[in-house]
Amino acid sequence: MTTERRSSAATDVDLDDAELDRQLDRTWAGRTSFWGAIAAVDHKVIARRYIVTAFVFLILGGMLALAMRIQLAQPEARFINADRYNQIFTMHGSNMMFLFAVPVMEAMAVYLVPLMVGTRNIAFPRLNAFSYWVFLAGGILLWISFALDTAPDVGWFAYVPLSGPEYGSGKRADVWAQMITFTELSALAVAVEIVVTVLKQRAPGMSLDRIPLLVWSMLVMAFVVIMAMPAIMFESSTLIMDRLVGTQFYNPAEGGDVLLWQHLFWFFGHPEVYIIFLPAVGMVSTILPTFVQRPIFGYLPVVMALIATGVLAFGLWVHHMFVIGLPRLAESFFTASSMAIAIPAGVQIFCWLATLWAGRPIFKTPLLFVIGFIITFVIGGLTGVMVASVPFDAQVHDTYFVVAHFHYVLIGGAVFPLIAGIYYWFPKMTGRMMSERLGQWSFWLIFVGFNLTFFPMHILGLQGMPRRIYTYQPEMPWGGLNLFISLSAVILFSGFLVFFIDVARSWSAGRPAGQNPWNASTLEWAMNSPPPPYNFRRIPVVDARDPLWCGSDELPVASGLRTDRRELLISSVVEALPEARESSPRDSVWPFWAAIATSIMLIWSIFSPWAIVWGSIPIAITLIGWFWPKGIAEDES
Amino acid sequence: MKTAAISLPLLLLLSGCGGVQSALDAHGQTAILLKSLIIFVVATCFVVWIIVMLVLIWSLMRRRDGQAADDRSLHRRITIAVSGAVAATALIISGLTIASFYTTRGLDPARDPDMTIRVRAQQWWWQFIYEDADPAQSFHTANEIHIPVGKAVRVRLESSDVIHSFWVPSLAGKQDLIPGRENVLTLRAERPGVYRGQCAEFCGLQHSHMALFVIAEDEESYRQWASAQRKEGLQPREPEIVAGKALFMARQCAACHTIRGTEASGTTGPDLTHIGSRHTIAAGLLENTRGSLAAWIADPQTLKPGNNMPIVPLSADELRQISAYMDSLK
Amino acid sequence: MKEQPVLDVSKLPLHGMGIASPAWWGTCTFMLIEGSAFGLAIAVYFYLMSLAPHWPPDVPPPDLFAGTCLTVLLLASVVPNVLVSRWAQQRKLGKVRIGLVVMSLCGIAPLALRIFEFPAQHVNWDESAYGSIVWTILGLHTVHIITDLIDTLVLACLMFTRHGDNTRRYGDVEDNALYWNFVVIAWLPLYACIYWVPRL
Amino acid sequence: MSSTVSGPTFSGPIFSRKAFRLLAIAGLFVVALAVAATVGLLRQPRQYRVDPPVSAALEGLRLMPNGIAGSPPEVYFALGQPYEETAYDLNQGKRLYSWFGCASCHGDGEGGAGPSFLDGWWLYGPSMVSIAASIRDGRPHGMPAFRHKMTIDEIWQLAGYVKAIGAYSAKLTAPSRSDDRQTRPAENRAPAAILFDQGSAPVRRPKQGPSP
Repeated sequence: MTTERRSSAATDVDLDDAELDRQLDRTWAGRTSFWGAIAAVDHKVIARRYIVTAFVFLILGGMLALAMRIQLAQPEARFINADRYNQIFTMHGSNMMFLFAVPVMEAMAVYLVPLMVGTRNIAFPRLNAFSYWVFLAGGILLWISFALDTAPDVGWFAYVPLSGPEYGSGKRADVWAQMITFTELSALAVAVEIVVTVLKQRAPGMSLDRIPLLVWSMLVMAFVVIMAMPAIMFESSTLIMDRLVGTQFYNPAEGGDVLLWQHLFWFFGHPEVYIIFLPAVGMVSTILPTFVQRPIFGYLPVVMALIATGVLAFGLWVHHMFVIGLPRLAESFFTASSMAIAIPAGVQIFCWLATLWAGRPIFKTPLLFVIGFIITFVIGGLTGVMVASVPFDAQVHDTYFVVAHFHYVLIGGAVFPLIAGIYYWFPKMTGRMMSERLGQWSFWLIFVGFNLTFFPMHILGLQGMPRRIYTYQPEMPWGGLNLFISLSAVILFSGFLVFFIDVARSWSAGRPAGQNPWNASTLEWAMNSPPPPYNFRRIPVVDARDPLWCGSDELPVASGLRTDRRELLISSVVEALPEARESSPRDSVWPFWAAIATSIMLIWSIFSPWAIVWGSIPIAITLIGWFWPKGIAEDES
Repeated sequence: MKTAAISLPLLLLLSGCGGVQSALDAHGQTAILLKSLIIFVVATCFVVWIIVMLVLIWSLMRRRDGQAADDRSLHRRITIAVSGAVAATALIISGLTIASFYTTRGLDPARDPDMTIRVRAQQWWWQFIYEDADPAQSFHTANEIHIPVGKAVRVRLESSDVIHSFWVPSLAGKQDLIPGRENVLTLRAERPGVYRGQCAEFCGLQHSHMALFVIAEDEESYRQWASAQRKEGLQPREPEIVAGKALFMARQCAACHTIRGTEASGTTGPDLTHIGSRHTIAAGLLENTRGSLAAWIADPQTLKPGNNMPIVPLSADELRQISAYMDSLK
Repeated sequence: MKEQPVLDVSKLPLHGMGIASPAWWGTCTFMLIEGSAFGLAIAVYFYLMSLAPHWPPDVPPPDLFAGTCLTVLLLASVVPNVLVSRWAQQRKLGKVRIGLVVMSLCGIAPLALRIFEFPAQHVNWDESAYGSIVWTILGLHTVHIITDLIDTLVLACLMFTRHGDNTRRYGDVEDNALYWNFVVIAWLPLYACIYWVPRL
Repeated sequence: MSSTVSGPTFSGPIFSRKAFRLLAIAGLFVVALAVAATVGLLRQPRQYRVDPPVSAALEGLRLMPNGIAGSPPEVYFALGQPYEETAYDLNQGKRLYSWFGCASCHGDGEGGAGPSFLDGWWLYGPSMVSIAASIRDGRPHGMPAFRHKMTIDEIWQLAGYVKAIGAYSAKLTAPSRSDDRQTRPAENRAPAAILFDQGSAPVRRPKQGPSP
């Protein structure tokens, strides 16, 4: 059956490049209308939406941070009242974790992984589109609730009983819990796509030991998502059930337990940090070699360290609960395991330093951010070692010391590499370079502003200032440092402002970038910038870890894929030997409708348990529409 | 700039200066132990950071003349350096773990404490119950405790609503108060003084205004204070105060507050039997003066929005009388 | 960059089966996600059990009849399931059609039994944490049965249309069978947990 | 390996970017409009502090001569009937219910020495005014007056809560279960409707043993 079809179908074998580009473009490009945009499934389009949306949430979250800094600049300020402040810090945390950090890292994966492994689209592109719409709905839900003064006010950790049925009146905690469901649903969907893309869609010859380090980090991140996110989804659902239908999970009087919440939350919450951090170190391991023009030192140890981090991530959740009165044995175990995570982190840092030492650094903006990352992340890592000690933590837990620590880890350790990554891949995504001058400005402003803002918080914490307080009394000796921090925050914000101005300007007026402006080694630089909808004219064949640094001017490729349907190559898991030609789904509006149906069901279920029953019907209908074969070329086999 | 930013906390650490509520201003047995651990760990980490930064600067700035001599031997040398660094990391980490472990061992709650205080944390104040084998000798107070210097005081921690955390940094590390569970903490003040503490686990709207004071004093003063606290509320003689007492009983106040020796026996709010003897009111919000008492009674919802004390409509005279009565309850 | 063809893939099949199919890997990944969720539910069950002075608290252990029947039924359904999967591998349209109809019935029958399982617990979801967790476990598993049932029904309909005789569909049938095996296997620890742990 | 000049541009990403911009602008506009509209209409911050003049006006319950039914003061409508509608006030009412010992006569709503709130029978009518009046002024046969124990806004909060326990269709804003022993479904599950359907007997007898 397939033999006749194949002979009649159009393949790329005897076409010249221009004709091939034309035919591929016709097959892969999306429609330009409004509904065409809604129906898009191109991983680059989706990822760009994800990134832009996540950065919008970053700006909004940053505004909240600024508002909190204004409030805290002086004792007993009345700029924001207690109720609003509690909403704001909850929003800031939830927004930054669930609507910015995780989505933006996954979005970078969605953009880069298919390009780096040499395929034409991510696995399950419609699921990808669905995940974006669901994520957007979750974000809008949270921010509308904030506008309506019904935003969650229980902290991004939402400890029961404060968030539980008795003390969390109204729907505020439910909004938080359901926002979690939205974002985790999208995160899980993306994780599935990344795993399958990395395992099955690599270019021929890209065996496991030739995968770019960014892809390795994204693969480990995806597995951490898969293992960790079910915990928080289970938890947010049980919270809503406790609040809506009266289950007793967190009611000590009926056999429940409030600490169950904390165990479940941190079983997810600690890996969450690595979900954000692993992609960031992957970016560092990718950017650094380019700017020293030398392959990374110690590829294998770095991969091992990534995997070890992913595994260890699940063994140290209890260090967030060191003051709940645990048995000593458990405390000692979790101290040791929390300390142990420093070893894989150390391995990576030493490998980066060795790479820097052995190469010749080119001080462009991305490298500056990477160096800033190393400086600040080492501080964050060392303070992490400090809080891993139970007795040390007894004094600094839930103080500004911890606030300083995790901002060093999350901003220094993840946002710096992310900005480095934006500077680095912006030319690929838009075809235009960002400004080097503004880049340097933004680096120095962000770096200096960041350290001036967050370093003094360590001292405040040791001086006894607890977290999550909307104000403090004039007799406390915290006023001066708080004012200093608030003023420094302005420097930090101006740095981000310069960055965003640079992005906006460069997007429309930047210098054209060309294929490989940085002379980098990975596959995403082998095509035009921005990449065409089909990514690769012909799928590359890989025979080295750094395919573009082989000294040859020619890229070995595979030919024989069809051009009349969306087709890509499936390869084996370990050796990446070609196994099959697989079709990739066409654009479809069904994921959008499915996301709408899912959103309706999820939001409705805050108010009535019957939403699960009746709301599932539209979801089932949209899913059937999504998967029902349309008798098109992609359906052939 | 970096060095300045780094050396600043070190200076602070070394000078040991802290403030009214600081982990570095240690006066309790536990806190002193923790402070030495903190200094040890921070100093170690500081040295590590400096070394890493020196290597970073060297890697970035070193002169690179021509081609690397022998790539193979270079690679071997780097491998040795990196392995050595990883091994050093492992060693330091183990050292810190062991230090942490031994500090933890020194922190175990005292087996036979000299006295026991039960804490019931509520949104947003602290109820303290001084327990005694003789129930008649036990008494309640709020937001302020006195302890004798040099005695091991067991604090039994309970919560009556959400999770709170008991933290008096100058005396000991923090410990959570969890509904449905009981935790224990031992306080042992080595020097007399007034130590401020604060709730350290987010507990809702007025989490920021949930402070407590521990007053450590010599045995004799403590005994005097305790016997004064066991007494019933003073019977007023001055007409203004008598009127204040009558008002207190007639109006909404008595439904939520207890004043032992009167018919006021509400339990929703703090025990006011000896309110006049406390240093602050409203969980550390205001210094305890007649003026601040009057301001608090007149409009608690402006001073601490969302707390559980309603605005009781009172005329100016009534306010003066009630605050005089409160002030008289030494 | 100039391209130099070094590999011709035009002889490869247009769709891979089994581990050459992304859908198979996708199914496995989803099973991993849901397996984590079931694992967590069990962990929560034991956590709550470790806190309770008696287990189950104040109620007799659940009646075995409905749950055991359901377990036997689920285990029995593995036989036609494996057969359907094998027929799909051999691309036997007629047999696959019949098999899917049978599997649809095999999906409906446990639901009927499941209705009796809830009252057999002697506890409501809102009476105690014990009630909450057993209802949640049962509910979670029921959702999986329903999901797979709907998938089976839709596939069954699909196999009777012109889209049926397609390698891709056979692959779907295999993945669906794989998922049903997962639903059955996941039930066994849940069954042991709900029905036998309280009797220990 | 020098970088080459950008090749021919492809229609795909540029078109989709345009469409994306259009979509983004349209989306943002719609969202902004929706937010602006709803914020204006719905934003309802929690009221922690009732102004003394307002609370004085809340005292003006106008009851019929027989003490049953009547009309609430104008200010109650001016405030937007918060005590019956907003989750925060209902929840506060629930806490007052336990703090002021209502359960000692009325149980969890099932009654005891005092009447039940769940049986659909209101001795003095189901209106807010008469419930508030019962609490404030007391009623014959044992209901004490709480005039001197609670402030008037607390009385209104409590009245709103008491009405919510006995409601036949649960409000979305009604309180959820408490972290305590359970004797009946929570207020947001319309216990009165459930119990009334079952012949006004409690679904489950309270368990033995002291409540924490």
